[in-house]
Amino acid sequence: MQLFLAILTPFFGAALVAGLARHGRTVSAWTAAGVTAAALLQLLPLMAASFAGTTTIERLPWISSAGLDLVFRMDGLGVLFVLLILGIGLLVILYAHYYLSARDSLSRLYAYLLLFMGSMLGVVLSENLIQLLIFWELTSLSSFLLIAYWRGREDARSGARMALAITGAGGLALLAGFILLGHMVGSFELTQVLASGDLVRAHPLYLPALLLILLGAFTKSAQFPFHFWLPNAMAAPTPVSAYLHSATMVKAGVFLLARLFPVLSGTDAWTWLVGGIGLTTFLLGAVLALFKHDLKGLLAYSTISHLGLITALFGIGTPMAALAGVFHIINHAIFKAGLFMAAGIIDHECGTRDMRRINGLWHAMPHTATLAMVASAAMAGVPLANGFLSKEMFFAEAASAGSEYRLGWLLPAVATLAGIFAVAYSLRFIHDVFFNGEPVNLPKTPHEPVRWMKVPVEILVVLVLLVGIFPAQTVEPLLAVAAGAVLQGPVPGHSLAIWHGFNPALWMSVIALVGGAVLYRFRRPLFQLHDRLDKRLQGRLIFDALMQGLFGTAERLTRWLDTASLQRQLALFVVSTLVLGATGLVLVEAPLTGTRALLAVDGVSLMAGLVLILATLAATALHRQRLTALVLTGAVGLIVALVFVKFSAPDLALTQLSVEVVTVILLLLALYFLPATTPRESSAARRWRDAGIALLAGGGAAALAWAVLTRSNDGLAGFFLENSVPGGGGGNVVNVILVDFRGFDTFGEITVLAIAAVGIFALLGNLRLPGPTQDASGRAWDSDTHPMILATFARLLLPLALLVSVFIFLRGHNLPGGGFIAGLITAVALIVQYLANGVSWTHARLPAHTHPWIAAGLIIALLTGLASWLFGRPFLTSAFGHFDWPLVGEFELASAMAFDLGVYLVVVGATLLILINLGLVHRASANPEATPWKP
Amino acid sequence: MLSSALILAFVFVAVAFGLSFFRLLRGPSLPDRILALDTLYINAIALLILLGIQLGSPLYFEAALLIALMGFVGTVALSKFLLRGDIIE
Amino acid sequence: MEALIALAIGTLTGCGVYLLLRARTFPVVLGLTLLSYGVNLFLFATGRLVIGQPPVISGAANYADPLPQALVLTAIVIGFAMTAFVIMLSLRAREEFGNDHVDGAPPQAGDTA
Amino acid sequence: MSLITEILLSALVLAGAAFTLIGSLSLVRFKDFYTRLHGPTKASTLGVGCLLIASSVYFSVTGDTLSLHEILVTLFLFITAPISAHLMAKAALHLGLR
Amino acid sequence: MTAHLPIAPILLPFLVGTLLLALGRLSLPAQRVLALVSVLAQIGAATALLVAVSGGDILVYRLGDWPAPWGIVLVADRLSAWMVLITTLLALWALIYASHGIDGQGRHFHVLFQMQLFGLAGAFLTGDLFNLFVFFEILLIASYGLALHGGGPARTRAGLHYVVMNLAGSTVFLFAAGLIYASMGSLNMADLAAKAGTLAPDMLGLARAGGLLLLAVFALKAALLPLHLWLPAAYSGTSAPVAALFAIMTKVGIYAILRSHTLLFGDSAGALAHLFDPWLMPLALATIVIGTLGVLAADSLGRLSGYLVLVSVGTLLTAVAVGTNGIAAALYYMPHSTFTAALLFLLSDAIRRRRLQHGDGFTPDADMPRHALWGGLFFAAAVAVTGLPPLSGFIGKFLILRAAPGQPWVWAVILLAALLAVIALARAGSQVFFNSQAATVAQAPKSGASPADVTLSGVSSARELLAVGGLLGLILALTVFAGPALDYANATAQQLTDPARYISAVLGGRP
Amino acid sequence: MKKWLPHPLLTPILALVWLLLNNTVAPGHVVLGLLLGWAIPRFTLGFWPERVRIHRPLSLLRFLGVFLFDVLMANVAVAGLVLAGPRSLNPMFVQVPLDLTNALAVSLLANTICLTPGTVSARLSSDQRTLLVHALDCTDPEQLIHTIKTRFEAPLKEIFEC
Repeated sequence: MQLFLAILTPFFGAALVAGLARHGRTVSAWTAAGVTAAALLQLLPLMAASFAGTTTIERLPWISSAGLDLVFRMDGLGVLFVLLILGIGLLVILYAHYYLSARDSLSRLYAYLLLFMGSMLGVVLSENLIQLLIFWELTSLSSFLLIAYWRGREDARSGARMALAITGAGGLALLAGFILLGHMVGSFELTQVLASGDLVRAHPLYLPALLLILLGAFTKSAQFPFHFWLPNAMAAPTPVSAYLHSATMVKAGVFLLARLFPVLSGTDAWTWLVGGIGLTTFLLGAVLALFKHDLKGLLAYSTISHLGLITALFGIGTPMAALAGVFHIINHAIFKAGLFMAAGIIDHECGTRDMRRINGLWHAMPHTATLAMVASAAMAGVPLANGFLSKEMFFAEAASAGSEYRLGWLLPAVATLAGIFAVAYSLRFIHDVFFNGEPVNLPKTPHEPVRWMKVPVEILVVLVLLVGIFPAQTVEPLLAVAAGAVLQGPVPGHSLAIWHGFNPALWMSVIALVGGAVLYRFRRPLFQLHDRLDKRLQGRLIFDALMQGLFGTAERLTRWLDTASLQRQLALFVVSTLVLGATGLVLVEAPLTGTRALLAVDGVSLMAGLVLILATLAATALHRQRLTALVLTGAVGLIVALVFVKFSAPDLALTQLSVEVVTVILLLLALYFLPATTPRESSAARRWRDAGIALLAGGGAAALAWAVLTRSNDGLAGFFLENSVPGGGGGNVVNVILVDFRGFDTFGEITVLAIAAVGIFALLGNLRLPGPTQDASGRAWDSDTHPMILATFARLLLPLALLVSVFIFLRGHNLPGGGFIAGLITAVALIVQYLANGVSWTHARLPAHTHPWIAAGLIIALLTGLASWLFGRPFLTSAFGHFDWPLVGEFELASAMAFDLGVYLVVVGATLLILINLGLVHRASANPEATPWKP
Repeated sequence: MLSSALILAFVFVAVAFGLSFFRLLRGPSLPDRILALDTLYINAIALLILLGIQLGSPLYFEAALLIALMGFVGTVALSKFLLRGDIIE
Repeated sequence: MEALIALAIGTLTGCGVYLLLRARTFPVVLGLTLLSYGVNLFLFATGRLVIGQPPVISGAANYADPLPQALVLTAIVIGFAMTAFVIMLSLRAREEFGNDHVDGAPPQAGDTA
Repeated sequence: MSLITEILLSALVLAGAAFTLIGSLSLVRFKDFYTRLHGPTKASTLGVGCLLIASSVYFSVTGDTLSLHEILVTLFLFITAPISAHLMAKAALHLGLR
Repeated sequence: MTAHLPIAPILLPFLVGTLLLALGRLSLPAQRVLALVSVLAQIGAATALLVAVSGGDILVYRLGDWPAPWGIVLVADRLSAWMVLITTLLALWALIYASHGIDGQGRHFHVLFQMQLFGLAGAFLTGDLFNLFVFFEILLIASYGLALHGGGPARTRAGLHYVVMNLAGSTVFLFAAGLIYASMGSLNMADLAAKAGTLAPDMLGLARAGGLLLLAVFALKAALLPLHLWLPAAYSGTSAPVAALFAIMTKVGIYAILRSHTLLFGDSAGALAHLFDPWLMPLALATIVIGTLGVLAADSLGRLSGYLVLVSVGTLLTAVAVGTNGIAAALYYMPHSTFTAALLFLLSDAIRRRRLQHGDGFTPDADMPRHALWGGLFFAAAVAVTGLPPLSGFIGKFLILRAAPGQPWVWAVILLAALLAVIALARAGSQVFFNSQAATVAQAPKSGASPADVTLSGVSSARELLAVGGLLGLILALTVFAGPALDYANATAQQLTDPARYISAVLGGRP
Repeated sequence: MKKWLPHPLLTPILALVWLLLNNTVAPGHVVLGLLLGWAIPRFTLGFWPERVRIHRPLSLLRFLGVFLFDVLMANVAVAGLVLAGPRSLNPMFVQVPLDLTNALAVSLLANTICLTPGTVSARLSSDQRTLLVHALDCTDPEQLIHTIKTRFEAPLKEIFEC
C-alpha cells in the first residue's frame, strides 16, 4: 500500500495546491515542497530495503480478467529514479518560486508539476507494463500542460501540441508493443517478462514488438528523428525545462531501455537499432547544439546529444555499457538540471537568452558564472566533474565494442567526433555568455539574483564535484543497486576512479578536449554553412508541413463527402441497400421462381393492376404538377385497397380506404403552403442516374416479391386460426391478433400515432404561414368560403357517420372493422365539419385540443393491459365472456374491446389534432380561441 | 347463368374502370381528373358488390359502404382546394 | 396474378424511390407515400395471394394467413403517422428556409438538385 | 336458388354493370367538363343501385336472413354524389372552364 | 411484482409520458420533478433487472400470456439489461441538463423525452422482430420531435434529413421483416434462430436477402459507413441534452447488429451463419477512418463531437466483428462511448453559451466565466474520448486491441485514429481555452445567438455542472470498477456466443 | 324536452339505420339502436342546433316517390344521351330563381336537381336566391325552370317551410 499511497500523494498534492491558489505564492510553494517531501519520506523505508537487495512488490486487484492489476515495484532502478524525481523536484520547486514573475500563477505551475511528478513516479515504480504505460501517457499529458503554461504565447501552444503529438504517438506505439510483449509472455508483469527474455527474443513477434517499444522510448527521449520536439518544448518556463527536459521525462525513454534491457537486448536488431540511433543522435545533437544562439536551445540539443549517448550505451549491450548508461543518467540529470537553472537565472536577469547579445556577464554575476562553468565542465566531460567519468566509460566501451563488429571502428570515431562538438558547445556556453566582450543592449541590466534562487544550482554543482572527485565514496552504492536491477544479475566489476592509466578512452577524451577547443576557435565558417542548411533541415518545419497537409486533406475529403445534401444520402442508402439485398439473393444457387401453384389472372384484376401501375408511373412522370400527381396517387391508394379486398383482407381494405381519405386531406393542406409546381432543377444526367437507381430498386422489389409469391411457407397462421375464437374470443382473426395475440404491437402503434400528433403539435408551435392570396394561375380565390349545400349535408352526415363508426367498432372483434377504422371514420366525419363549416364554427362545438382524448386512449389501453396483473397474468392478457341480458339478448364482452376503445380514442384524437393544427397554420384561419395552448 | 352474367358484368365494370382512368390520365383540366377519380370510386363500389356476389361473401360490403360514405370527402376536399386553396379555414 | 402483383410492387417501389430522390419536399412526401404502398403490398404478399378466404372464422376449410394482414395494418398506421410528421416538417422547413428545397437552399449552378 | 331469382339477379347485375359502364363512358365521349359531369352522378348511381338490389336479393335468398343494408349504400350515395358533383361544377366554373 | 420486472422499464416511461400528456397544463417545474422521479424509478428498475439477470438466467415475459413464437415476448438477458441500464443512466443527466431551461423552449419536451425512453427500453428488451420495428418507430418518432425541439433553420434542415433518411430506413426494415417471415415463417427471434439451422434451401436466398436488408437498416441507425452522413449534422444541429440522449441512438443500431449477428446469424445458424461477417469489419474500419477525418476537419466543438460519435461507432463495431473477446471489449466500451459522447455534447453547449463572439467555433475569444473550471472539464472529457489514460476510454481501447491479436489492420486503424483524435482535440482545446484574451468576462450579447440560448442564471449553470459532473462521475466509476464491469461484459459475451440457452429460455421445451 | 330529445325525427331514423347496418331486428339491437339514436344527436347537438320540422309528412312521402321515379328516368335518359353521343345534345346553363329560404330545403333541392333530369346544380348565388343549373340537353330553359319549380321546389317548400 505504501508505494500506491506515495504515488497518489503528488496527485492529491496537485489538487491541494490548486485549491490553495488564493493563499499566496509562499503557501503554495511550501505545500508543493511538503507534498514532495512527504512522498519521499513514505518511500524511504522501501528504498532502504532495495538497497539491501530486496525488491518490493505491491498489488491491488483492478481488472484481473484482463491481466491488468495495479502492481507496483520498488527495486534499484526505481530507487535511482525516485531520488532523481523527488530530489530534483524539490530543488525545482524552490527554484521556481523565485523564477516565476508575480503575474503568473505559481499554484497552477506547482499543480501541473506535481501531476507530472506523480505520473513519473508511477512510470518508474510500475510492475505491470500496461499500468506503466498509463503513467507514461500521463507524463505526456502533464508535460503538455506544463509546456503550454504561458498559454498566451503561440510558440508555447504549438510546442506543447508538438510534444503531445509525438510523445503521444510514441505512447500508442508503446501500448501496441507492450500488448505484443504480454501476448508473448502471457503476462504484463515485469517479473514474468524479465524472466522470459530468451522466449521473447526467439518469438516471431519479437521484431515488431521491439520496433514498437523502441518507437515509444525514442520519441520520449527525443532520439533522432523525433528529437525536434524537445527544442520546441523550450517555450516552457525554465524550471519546467530543468525538471522535465533534463532530469526526468526525457529520461523515461532511456529508463524503458534500461527496464527492458534483459528482455530485449542482446540481438543484432537491438544493437544496430538502439546503438545506431543512439550514436546518430549523440553526434547530431552535439553538432546542432553548437549553432544554437538561444541559451536553452543549446542546452536542449546538448540534452538530445547526451540522451543519444545513453541510448548508444544501452545499444552496445554489454553489462558494463549498461552500467555506464545508468551512471550517465545520474550525472547528466545532475549537471543538466544545474545548467538549465543557471540559464534560467541568466534569462531572468537579462530578459533574453540570445547568446549573441548576452556577453561578458562575468562581471555582472561572477557567482552564477562559476556555478555555470563547473556544470558545463561536466557537460563537456572535463576531469573532476561527474560527466567525465561516465563519458570516459562510454569511450572505453566504444573502443572495446568497436573491435568486435565490422565497421566497428566507426563507433569510437563517431564518439570522439561528437565528444569534440560537446566540448565546443560547452566552451561556447561559457565563453559567449560570461566573456567575449560586453553585453549588447540587454532589456535589463543583469546582476546576481536573490540568494535562494542560486541555492538549488549550488547544491547540484556540489553534487557534480562530489561525484566527479569521490565517485566510489558517493555514487557507487546507488549505481550498484541500479545497475543490478537493470541487468537482473551480477554487476560487472568496475572501479569508479578518475585515473585508469593511459588507455584508448583517455586518448579519446584528450582528443575531444583539444579538438573541441580548436573547433570553437575556428567556428565562424561552420556557422555560415549551418545558417544555409538550417532553413531546410528543421524537423519542426517538416512536422508543421505534415500537420498542415493532414488537416488540409481531412477538410477537403470531409467537405467532398459530407455535402449536406439529402439526395446524396438517400441515393447512398438506396444503393447500399440494393447491393446488400442483391448479394443476399444472388449468391445462392436457387432459382428465383419457386414451385407454388399460381393463380390465374382475370380481366378485372388485370385492368386494376394496369391502372395501378400506370397511375403510379403517371404520378411520377407528372410529379411537377403537384395537384395532378396527388389526384393520381389517390387513384393508386384506391386500387391498393381493392387489391386488399380481392386477396381476402377486408380489414386492410377498410383501413386503407379511410387512411387514404385522411392522407389526401393532409397533403392538400400542406400543398396550400407549398409551390403548386416543382421546378425542373435536376440535370438530365442526374435524372437518368436516379431513374437507373429507381429501376434497380423497383426491379429488386419485384424480384423479391415474385420469389416470395412463388414459394409457399406456412408461417404461424395455424395457431392463430385455431386459438382465435377459443383463446381470443373473436372471429376476426386479424383483429384478435391486433388486440390480443400481438396486442403489444398495437400498443406501440397507437403510441407512435400519439407521439406523432404530440410531436407535430409541438413542431408547429406558433408556426404561421401566409397562404397565397391567389391560386397558381394567378386567379383570385372564390369568395364563397363555405358552400351552403356542403355545409348542410355535412351536418346531416355527421350522425350517420358516427353511427357507422360505432357499428364498425362493435363488430370489429368478430367481423372486419375495429377500433382503428372506427376511429378514422369518426375523425373523417368531424374533419368534414371543418371542411364544410370552417374552423371557428367547428371550434365552437369541438375542443380545439384533443390531447385529453389521446391521453385517455393511451391510459385506457395501459389499464386494460395492467388489469391482467390483478389476476397474476402478464401484461395485456385478455379475458372475455358471454352475457345474456333480458330483452337485450346474448352478447359478448372482451377486455380486448376496452383496449380497442383506447385505440379508437387515440386515433380520433391524434388525427384531429394533426389535421386541425395543420389547418390552423394558415394565419387567417388562426383565431385567438384556437391559438396554440401553452402546456 | 348468374356466373356468366357476373363475368360479363365484371368485363363491363373493368371497361368502365379503364375509361375513367383514361380521363384521369388525360385530364385536361383538374376538375376532369377529380371527376375521374370520383368515378373510379363509384366504379369501385360496383366492383366490390359484384365481388361480394361472386364470392358469396358479405364481408366485402363494408368496404362499399365506407366508399359510399367517405369517398366523396376526397373529391370535396380537392374541389375546395381549387376553389379556396385553404380547405380548412 | 402473382406476376402482376410483383410488377405492381416493383413499380410502386421504383417510382417511390425516384420521387424520394427529388430535391423538393412535396415530391419526397409523395415518394414516401408510394413507397409505403409498395412495402405494404409486399408485406401483405408474404401471406401469399389467396382469393375469397378472409381470415374471419366462419367454418370454412382454410383461410388466408392473418398475421401479415395484422402486420400491414400496423405498418399502415405507422406509415400514416410518419407521413403526417414529414408533411408538417416540410411546412416548418418552408417557413424556416423560405423555400421548399430539401437542403434549405435552391442549388447553385451545377450543384446537386 | 330458383330460376326466376337467378334470371332477376342476372338482369339486375348486367343492368347495373351496364349503367356503370355508361357512366364512365360519358367521361370519354363528351367534349366538355360539364357534360361529362352528368354521367357519373346519374348513370353510376342507378348502376350501383341495381347492383345493390341484386346483392340484397342474392344475400336474402342465400343467407338465412333478409339482407337490406345495401339500401344504406344507396342512401349515402344519394347524399354524397350530388355534393361532389355540385362542388366539382362549382370548381370548374371558378376555374372558368368552358 | 418481480414477475413483471422485465416490462417495468418499458411501462414506467410510458405511464409518466402519458400522465404528462394528460396533465398538459402542468407547470414546467412540476413536469421536471415528475420526469426526474420517473427516470430515477427507471434506473431502479433497470438495476433490479441487471441484478436479476447477472446470474446468467434469461427472463422471458410473455405478453398477453401467449406462448412464443406466436405471442410477443420480452427477453431480458445480460445484454438487454446492460443496454437498458446505460440508457436510463444517460437519460438522468441529459434530463437534468435539459431542466436548466432548454425544455421550456418548445412544447411537450418531457412527454417526448419519456416516450423516447419508452421506445429505447422496448427496443432493447423485445424478443420479436416486428415488435422491434414498432419500437424503432416509437423511439424514432419521439426523437424526431426532440431533434426539432427549439427550432432554427440549421436544426430544421438537419431534422428533415434525419427524418426522411429514417423513414426510408423503416421502409427497408419492413421489406426485411417481410422477407424473413416469408422465408423462415416466424418473427420471434429465438424461433428464427432455432429455424435458421434447418432452412429449406430454396428459401435461403430470401432469408439471406432479408438478413442483409436488416443489416442495412441497422447500419443506418448505427451510422455505419456509408450511411453515416446524417449523423454529424443531426447531432450537432439539435439541442445539447437531446444530442446527449441521442448518444444512445446509434447504440440501438449497434445493439441490433450485435443481437442479430450473434443470435440470428450466429455459429448455429447453418447456411445463414456469419451472414454479416464479410461486411462488418471493413465497414467498421472505414467508419473509423472517415470519422477521424471529420474530427480533424471539424471547425466547432459540436461537429467535432458528432464525428467522434462516428469514430466510437466504428470502434464498437470493429470490436464486435473481432469475435467473442472483442464483443466483451465492445460491451465494456459501450457505456464509456455513450457517456463520453453525451459529456462532449453537453460541454460544447455549455461552452458555446459562455463564449462571447464565436460560440463553440475554434477561434480565439474572450475568456469565459470560470475559465479554468470549464477548461479542466473539457480536458477531462478530451482525455476520456481520445482513449488516453487513465480513463475508461483507454481501458476499452486496450481491451479491443488485446482481443484482436494478429489483426494488424485493426491495430493500425484504432491506434492511428486515437493519435489523430489527440492531435485534433489538442488543437481544439488550445484554440478554445489557451488562445484567449484574458479578462473581459462581461456577458456581451453574442452575435447570431441561436434560439437554444438561455441566460446563464446561477441555478441553470449549477444544473449544467451537475449534469456534466454526473457524466464524468459515471466515466470515473467505469474506470475504477473496470474489473467487475469487464467481468460482466465477459459473461455477457459468453452468453451471446451460445444462443442455445436464449432459444430454450424463450421457446421453452422446443429446441 | 329540447335538451333531452333534440331531434325527435332523427332518433328513429338512426335506430332504423342501425338495424339496417346490422341486418337484423334482434331485440338487443333494437334497444341499442334506439339508445344510439338518442345518444348521438345529443352529442352532435352543437352541429345541428335548429330542429327540423316536417309539416306535411305525407307530401314528403309523395315527394320521395316522385324523386325516385325521376332518378330512374333521368338515369335512363342520360344513359341514352351518352350512348347517342355528344352531337345529339345541346348543353346550357340555366339560372333558376329560388323561393326557398330554409338551408336544408335549398340543399335538398340542389341535390335533387343533381340526381334528376339531366341537370347538375352548379352554383348557388351568394344571396341564395338563384341556383345556376347546368342542363345536359335542354331546348327550352323556361320549360326546365318550370319543371324544377313545380316538381321539386314546391313540395320541398310545403314540407319544410310555411
